[in-house]
Amino acid sequence: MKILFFGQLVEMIGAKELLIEDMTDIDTLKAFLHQQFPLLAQSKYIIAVDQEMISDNRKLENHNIVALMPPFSGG
Amino acid sequence: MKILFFGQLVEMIGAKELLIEDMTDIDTLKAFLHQQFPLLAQSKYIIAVDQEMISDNRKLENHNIVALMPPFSGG
Amino acid sequence: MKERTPKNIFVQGAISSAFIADSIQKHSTKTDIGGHSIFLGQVRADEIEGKKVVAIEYTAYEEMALQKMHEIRETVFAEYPLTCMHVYHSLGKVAAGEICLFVFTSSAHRKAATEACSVLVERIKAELPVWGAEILEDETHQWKVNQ
Amino acid sequence: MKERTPKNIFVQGAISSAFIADSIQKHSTKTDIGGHSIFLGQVRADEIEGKKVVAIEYTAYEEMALQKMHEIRETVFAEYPLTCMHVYHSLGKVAAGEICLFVFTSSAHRKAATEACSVLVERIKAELPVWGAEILEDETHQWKVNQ
Repeated sequence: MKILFFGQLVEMIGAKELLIEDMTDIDTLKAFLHQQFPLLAQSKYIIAVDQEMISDNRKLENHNIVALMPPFSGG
Repeated sequence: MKILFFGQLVEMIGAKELLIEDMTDIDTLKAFLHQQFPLLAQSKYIIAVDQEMISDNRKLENHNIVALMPPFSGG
Repeated sequence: MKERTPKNIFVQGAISSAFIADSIQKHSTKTDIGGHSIFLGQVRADEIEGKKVVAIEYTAYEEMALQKMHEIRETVFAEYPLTCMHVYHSLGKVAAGEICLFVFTSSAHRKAATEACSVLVERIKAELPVWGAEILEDETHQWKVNQ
Repeated sequence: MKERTPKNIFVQGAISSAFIADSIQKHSTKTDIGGHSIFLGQVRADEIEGKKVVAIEYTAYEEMALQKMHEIRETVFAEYPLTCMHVYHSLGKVAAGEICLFVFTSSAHRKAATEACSVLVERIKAELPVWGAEILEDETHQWKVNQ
């Protein structure tokens, strides 16, 4: 599945986008990313799956697009 | 003293300005004007003396400028 | 409170969008501003007893209005942390669809500009000795009533 | 509720005063409008640890932001009797003193336009996935934080 990063997370990860397959749910994905990018674990971000903001764990499939977004600062 | 009229009062009086001497106070002036212009007696207006809005009676002198103003409708 | 001399707020006829743009543009050098709030009054083509309003003709007790506006300006400046405040009101004829009032406030953070702008518009309409005659399509007119 | 398709709100770089003037001018044909409320966000040259902000560079999750803006637009249209609503937000670099946000509401009577404009600005800042990096004079940057 496609993982999108925004704002300061792009600098932290070093990419705007990663392709990671077979993550069964959000918690698994987060654990994986936090292990790969320890700074991410200390960062504030919210998650959207297919553009819908979610707060709890949720099953994922490979066609989902997951976005990790730091606090908004538009305007 | 100078009496100024504004808005619809100009049409009612037929003048923007009248010179009337020796009116001792506001009540005397109003009585005089209401007699001369009976429609004025039925109109809503407020009075300013030398640009200061007043609500009670008040002594007048010939150097005062008295303004009769219908409800404001700017903007 | 800083002393400010009464500024003229009156312009003959409608306020053009070019004038508004120019006024906005002038603030680009004031880099402590974070937000601008603008209110524009536009003449509505209301229908009155089957006849359309084609314009409003404004008159004012100018001297008193400028003095009153000066007082309002001082009070609002004292109450809100504003960088800038500009007010323009038309006199004479303004056609339906044209702008007759332009209130423009600026501040470092948006809240002050937004609140001050609303307060100014309310006070201008309630407290300035200005009168609008609505000119109808048959060339008769009727006096505008606020609210 | 009337269906409206998501409009693009994003413009590359600063929003010019000419663009704003043009947008105002276009409303002169809508003679049922009595009041316009406009909010403009301007980039502040804040000082951060002794270094001046020279610009903000904006990025967004564009697709999601447009969808979210569409929802906000529908909600605000349903709640306030507006004639028009326009929102523009910059992407890319906007220098200090330049305009990065333009929110424009119009209604027959001023209250709806004024209130809707404030609500829109608050919701845009809180709910749109947009990020601003403050570019400092030494070419380093720091990420903007709202409120």
